[in-house]
Amino acid sequence: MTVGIEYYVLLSLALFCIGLFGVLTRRNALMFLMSVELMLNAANINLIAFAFYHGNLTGQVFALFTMALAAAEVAVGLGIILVLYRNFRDVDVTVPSEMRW
Amino acid sequence: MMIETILAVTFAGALLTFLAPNRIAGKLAFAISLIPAGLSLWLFTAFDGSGNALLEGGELAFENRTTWIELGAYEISWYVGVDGISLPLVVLTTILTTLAIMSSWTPIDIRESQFYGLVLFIEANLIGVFVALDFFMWFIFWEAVLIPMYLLIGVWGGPRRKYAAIKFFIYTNVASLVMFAAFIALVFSLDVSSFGLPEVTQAMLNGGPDAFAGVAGSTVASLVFIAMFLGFAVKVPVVPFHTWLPDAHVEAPTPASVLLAGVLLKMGTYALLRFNFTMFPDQVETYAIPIAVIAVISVIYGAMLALAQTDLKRIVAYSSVSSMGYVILGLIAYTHFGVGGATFQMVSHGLISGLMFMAVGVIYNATHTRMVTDMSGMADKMPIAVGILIAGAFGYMGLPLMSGFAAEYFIFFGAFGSEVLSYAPVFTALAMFGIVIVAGYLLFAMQRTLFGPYRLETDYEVGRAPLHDIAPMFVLLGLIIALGVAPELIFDMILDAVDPILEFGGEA
Amino acid sequence: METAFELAPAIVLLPLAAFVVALLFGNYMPKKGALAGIVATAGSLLLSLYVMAAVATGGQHQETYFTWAAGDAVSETGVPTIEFTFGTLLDPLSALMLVIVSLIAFLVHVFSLGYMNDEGETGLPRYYAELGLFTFSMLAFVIADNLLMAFMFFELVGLCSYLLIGFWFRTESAPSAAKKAFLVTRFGDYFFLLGVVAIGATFGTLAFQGDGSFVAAAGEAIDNGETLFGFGAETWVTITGLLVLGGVIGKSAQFPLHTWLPDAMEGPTTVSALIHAATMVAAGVYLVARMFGYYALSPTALGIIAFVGGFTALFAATMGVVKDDIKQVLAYSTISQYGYMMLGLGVGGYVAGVFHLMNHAFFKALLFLGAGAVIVLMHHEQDMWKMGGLKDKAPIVYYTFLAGALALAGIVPFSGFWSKDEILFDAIIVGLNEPIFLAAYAMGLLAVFFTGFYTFRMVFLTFHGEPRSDAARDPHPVSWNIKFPLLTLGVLALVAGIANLAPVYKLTGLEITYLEFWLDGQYGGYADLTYSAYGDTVPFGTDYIGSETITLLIAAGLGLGLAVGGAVFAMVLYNVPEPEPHTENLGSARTVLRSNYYQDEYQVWLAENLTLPLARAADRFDQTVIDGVVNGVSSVSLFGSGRMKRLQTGVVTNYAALLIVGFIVLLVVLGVLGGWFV
Amino acid sequence: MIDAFTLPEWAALAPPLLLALTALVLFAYDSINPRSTNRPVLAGVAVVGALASLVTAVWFTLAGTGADGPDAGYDLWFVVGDSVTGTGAIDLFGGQLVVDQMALFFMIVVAVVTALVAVASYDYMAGHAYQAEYYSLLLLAATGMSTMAAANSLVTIFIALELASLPSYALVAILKDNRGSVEAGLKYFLIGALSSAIFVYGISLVYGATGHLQLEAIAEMIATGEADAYSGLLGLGIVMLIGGFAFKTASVPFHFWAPEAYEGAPAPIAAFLSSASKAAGFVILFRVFTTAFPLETTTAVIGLDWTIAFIILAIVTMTVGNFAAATQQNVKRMLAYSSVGHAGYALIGLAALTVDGGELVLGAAMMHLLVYGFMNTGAFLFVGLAEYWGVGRTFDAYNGLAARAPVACAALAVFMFSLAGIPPFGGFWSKYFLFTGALEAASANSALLLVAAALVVNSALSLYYYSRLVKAVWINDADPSLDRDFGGTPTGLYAAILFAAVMTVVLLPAFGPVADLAIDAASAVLVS
Repeated sequence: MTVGIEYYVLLSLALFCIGLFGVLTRRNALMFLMSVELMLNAANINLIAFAFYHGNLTGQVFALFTMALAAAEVAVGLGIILVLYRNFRDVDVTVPSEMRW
Repeated sequence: MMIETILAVTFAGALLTFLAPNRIAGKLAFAISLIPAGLSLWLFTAFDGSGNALLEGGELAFENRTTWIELGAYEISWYVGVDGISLPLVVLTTILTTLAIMSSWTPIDIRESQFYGLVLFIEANLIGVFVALDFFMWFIFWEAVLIPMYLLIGVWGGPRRKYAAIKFFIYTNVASLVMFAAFIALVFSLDVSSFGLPEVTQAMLNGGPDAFAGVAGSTVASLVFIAMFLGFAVKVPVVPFHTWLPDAHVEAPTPASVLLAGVLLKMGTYALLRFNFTMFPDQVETYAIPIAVIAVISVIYGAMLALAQTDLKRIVAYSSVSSMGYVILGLIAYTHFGVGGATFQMVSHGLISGLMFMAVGVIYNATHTRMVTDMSGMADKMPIAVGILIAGAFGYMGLPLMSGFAAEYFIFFGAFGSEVLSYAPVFTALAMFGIVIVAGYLLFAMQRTLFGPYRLETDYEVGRAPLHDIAPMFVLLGLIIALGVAPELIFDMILDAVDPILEFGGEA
Repeated sequence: METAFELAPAIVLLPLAAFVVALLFGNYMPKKGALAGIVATAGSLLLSLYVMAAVATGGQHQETYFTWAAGDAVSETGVPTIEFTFGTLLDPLSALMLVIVSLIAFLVHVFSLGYMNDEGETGLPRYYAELGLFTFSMLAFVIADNLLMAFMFFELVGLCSYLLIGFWFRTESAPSAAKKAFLVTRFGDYFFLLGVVAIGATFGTLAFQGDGSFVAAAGEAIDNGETLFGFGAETWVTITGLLVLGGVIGKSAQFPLHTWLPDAMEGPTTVSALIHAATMVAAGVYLVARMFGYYALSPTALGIIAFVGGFTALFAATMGVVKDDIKQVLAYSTISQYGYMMLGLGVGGYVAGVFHLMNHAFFKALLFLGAGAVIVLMHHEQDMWKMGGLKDKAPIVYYTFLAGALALAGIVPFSGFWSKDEILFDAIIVGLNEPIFLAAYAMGLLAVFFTGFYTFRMVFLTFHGEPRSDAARDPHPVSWNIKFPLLTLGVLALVAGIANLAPVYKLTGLEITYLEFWLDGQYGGYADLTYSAYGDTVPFGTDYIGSETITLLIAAGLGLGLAVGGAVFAMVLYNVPEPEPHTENLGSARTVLRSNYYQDEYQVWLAENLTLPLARAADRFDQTVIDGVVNGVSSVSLFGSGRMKRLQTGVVTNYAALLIVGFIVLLVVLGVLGGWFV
Repeated sequence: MIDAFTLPEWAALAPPLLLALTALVLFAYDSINPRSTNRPVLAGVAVVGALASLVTAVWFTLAGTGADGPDAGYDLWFVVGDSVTGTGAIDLFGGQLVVDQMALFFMIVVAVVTALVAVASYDYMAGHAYQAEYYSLLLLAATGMSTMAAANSLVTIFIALELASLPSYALVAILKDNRGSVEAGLKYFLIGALSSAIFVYGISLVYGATGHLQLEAIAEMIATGEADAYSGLLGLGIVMLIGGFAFKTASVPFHFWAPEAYEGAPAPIAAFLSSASKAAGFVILFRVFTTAFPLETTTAVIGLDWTIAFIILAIVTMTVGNFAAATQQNVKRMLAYSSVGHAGYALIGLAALTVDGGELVLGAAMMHLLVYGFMNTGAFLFVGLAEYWGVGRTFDAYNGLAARAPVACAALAVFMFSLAGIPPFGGFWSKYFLFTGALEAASANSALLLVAAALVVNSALSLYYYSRLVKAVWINDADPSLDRDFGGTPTGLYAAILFAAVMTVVLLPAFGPVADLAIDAASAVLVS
């Protein structure tokens, strides 16, 4: 027996929203980054599920790409967070707010 | 190709002057400006056009047309030519610029090369405005005039120059935007495949616009007419869109004022004549009364404002508003003498206001004040300059045998017998009262500043003005009197170009 | 004969040349340009006489020199086009006026040698240039063959008077007076110009003479009972006629626009002479005479002219009574005398009006030049109370001045008597037919008494009695260039009456009313511009007390009697060694008269307490409301901008939140529109 | 005529490939010789690479590569595909990439901007460490953008987009010890990450709805109505895609990163992002919505005309951008907001699409992005010049600069007035064509009248702050108290600025060809 596609979608949607919630509430840059990763993976779940559903592999392949890019993104992100810490002695994303208006 | 030559020479001259060292910039610019002046005079003598540039049967002089950009269904072209309306204005522009340059040798003492470069740049674009027969060419020149004028006022102007410059720039630009949008909408609702003004005009006259975006054709025409009128009204300017003018004039350096009052204001009235009053005969009839009211208000209200001023330049500035009111009256009269007189007034007022600003400028150079209250008895110290100022003032008052009278008489005569405008005699009588008020404030101002025992509040030694300040004014005075004694010099060609407008417009 | 007419333009252009010469080279010339002026005006005079002779031998001439402007303009009467031209119209009237103007101008130039040069004035080239321009403008106005040309030079005359009245521009008063003169007359000219425009737009022509003239067209229109600009033809003629009359009232200093003239005394006395006798002020009346045919079409217009004239005559005369400044007295006398001319023309007395115009030109020029002489004698003292006893010291001045005075007062046989008497006669006979005109007549008649009085008050105070100041005790000598003009004019003042001895003719039947014949075109002239032609049009009938002769005698008797009465009264009061300022006894009436019935006051009030505040209010409105709106727009958008950029708080979490919110809003909007949530 | 020698089809990708190659060369150089600050070589290589890419792109365009019909009949020696009939759009790798006129057009834009930026950086980055990294990152980002122009599948689009973004984050933050730069980098990165997450999720939904990622395939599924069942899913996916693009093009509400990123980043990078990156964002936006979601069929499925979304976005974006820019005190920030506003203008290109036609307005948007590539880059580079001279960042600090550098300031005036869209500069044409397009579409959908009105109002407002900058440099007098001693005249910056200025002016009279090209390109993608 197979699980209906809608459950996958709901799962990914839930994951996406959790990630979104994290983005909006967490002030720590790393947590922010992780939340984004959650959202990306929510997309991956979708892709794989739909690939299965549509019976073609495009989605699964794309999911692989997404993971790779996510990794790259994290790498750049961590780099930026490092210099952030070096300059602001903190990784709180709300601290750097000199430029506004 | 003659027109292209003039434009090219002037633009090149502007660039050259911009790069020239400050020392020689003034003289160089003057020398250069003699070329377009000479060439335009040659145009004037060689002119063989007939009829109106925009209307059937109009034969243009020095016409030239080549496609520029083809855009889907529409064609934008380089299209120049002159008729009896634009040619006098071209000559006015070139001559006035030459004289303005000479008159700025004394007052302009910083960043000369930039100054004269910009002046020549303005001249080129002004010529372009008057010779362009494709909407886009016309609009590009029209807008390109504003930038250098903005800088002229802003850099070389008086104490409040920044405010005045930005106000002038934004105000007139916004107006152009409105007008531009309206015209584009019009073209889309017409069945034409070109932005050539003649094509658009003819399309307007046979049939007019179709419905556009669910708006009926006639409504489109009316809306466009109103929008364009407002757009040009700012430039003219007519009350209540005039407030940028006094500020700009008062702050602008003398030569800028000369060009501003002399030619830039004429752009507005010229455009009104070319667009609103050539393309929209029906709307002209419909909105005759409101426009006439605006005209009368401009005349009287402007004159009243001038009466209240104590700054000589402000006085002349407001009286320009008043004089432009006459032009509107002449246009809306929609008779040969009315429209022809309006065109004549454009030239005449260009010369006279130019003269007045130069004279005031000369006095300012010597006294460093323009306040009526700060001086008296100037006639004692600088008799020649004052003499010319008096002459100019009487020209402004419409003294017979000077161009001002001819213009005003034509306008009044044309307006009185207007058939498009109901109650024409009443409007004429009301507007005509301006000639009394103008005499009032000019005579008051002259009595206080020029006559009586000599007195000057600012501590400057007033001596006679140098020749190169006086000479341009003599030239202008000569032209003013020449046109006053023999208006036919240009009035014939003007009427020749005006006639088709009324014919096609159906002089009701 | 033709040559005379071909030379006519030279009459006008000579003074213009003098203007140019004096302006450019005056400083380098002996007499600072005076000679140029004298030569030019002398030339004009000779040519004018030549033209007069030509007309006298049956010639008349109308020629268009060049077209000022022409174009399509459908007139109310259907003429499709109109031409504005410069041209000459030489007929008896203009020929006569040419002679008068050029003669007076010539004499004034000569007199100026003594009055200006010898007194070491500065700025003489300017003076003579302006005199030349003045003469030029007036002559051109006189020969004008159409209304527009007339208006143009009418205006130029105004300009010249402005320049000359303000000749001494370093003083406070002269420029102010000049300004006033120009403004007030300009106010009149506003109506004139409106009239010109209206007539042009109505009839499509502005010519004075011929079938193509607006007079003829108007006549036709009235006959055909056309409607012009929504009015009946005659009403419209009246309206336009009155509009033109506005200019006349301004220039000829008729009530209520007379206020500029007394102030105009700020100018050099020679200028006053020119202005009052032959140019500026005369221009108005001449214009009425020029287009008399047009006014003749409208009884209303004529009536108004007559009443304005009659009233002004009396009104000004009363004010003349209390003046102490010799020139002031003359000024008011001028106003009064032009009132007479208007009265004459108004009652259809075309010949009488022109006759008085001529005589007045002579004796008023004489009086002013005489006054000028007196001022020279008195070392530039003008107050009559400081004079006295000059008669023995300067007999020539005295006797010529006396001649002028007698003419002015209208004492037989001096010229003034004949013309004034004729005017009053014409007035009474019309009045007997249409009683309302009796009022105008009465005013004119009453004015005669005052005229006699103030004239001789002036004479006695100036020349008789004991000298009342050192200046009066040893006067500054005057030279030939002052005496010569005085003598010439003195003679004319005495004999000019011979030109038209209408009473004598009526009594004796001798055919000696030359001026009437002259103006009636019996020697030469255009049929439509003759006295009889006008007579046919003028709508007034006449009546007599008993017979014409009786009426004539009564009228003459009354006039003369009152004049003499006034003179005698003045003699009694003032012809004593130490005259008292008797006018003091007039009490409050005197204050009213001294302050000219507060005419200046209310006009000044109109200018300064009404117009200026109004202008300032307008200015304030402009600065606050209209400009306020303009600036308001910009400040509002800038305020909006200030709010807008606050969105950017700088905290990245807020950005994320706003971003999501915005995104969701977009999503919801589209979702609802697309109906995805169902 | 010589029978033209024909290159293999993949060669059509030469422009991005050349950029990538250059990037790798620079990497290699850096790994061989780390810490090298041999600016001439590094910058030289970068410039050469960018120019090479530019030249090939231009050449292909002229050669009619990717075009079809008689337009392609240019008789050039080297061509890709057939020189006579034209090749039509060249599909590569099973339609994952496509090279057509639009692709080439935007490759040109990207290459031009890259070249300008590289030239300018020669002076600007003087004295900084990591020269080689800087240039190679620059070129990698450029590669990404250039590829975006050709991407024809959501996969390639996403990859190219990330390839463009990741180096950009690093570039913005490259001034490691400058708090501003770092803050800018952080914000840019965080918002970017968030947006790309949304974007990918959108992709996944579209994939779910259609089962395809290749654009034509998606279009086909929609057309054949097999996606009807998932209208909500598809709609949601489309909106999320819009979100991703909105981030790249700095459109509201995804624009928040832009002001800070541009303000904090090194001026050349700001120029690069605001011109090239924006253009790249728009090209995929155009491609996806014209190719994958043709108006008619998509409307049938999702139940509304997606242009409405862009109408809203366009109006809001241009309004927010211009209003926020009006009262800025910091010049760079003003330019940043103005670039948001311009994104709003360019959005009209999609907002005014109609079922039948719209190539005019789409072409207009493309022209605008090209002209913008010159005038906006120039403006930012002028700011770079000012920073190089160490004059402050505010308007007041710019007072009286014209006295010191009239030529550069003249160029600045050109940029400002051109950005404001008034004659006689190139900006006038593109803005006018956008306006025209809006009006034309208005006859079909009168909501466009609103857009046109908004365009007019915003232009009027923008005039104010643009002329304010001109006023500062030309009219105001420098504060005499501070006597600045500027360094010399940086040739690189000057060259870049002047070139941009000249192009901005020249594009007024010479606008015809550009217009033709853009409109051809637009019509090509619209019919496909």
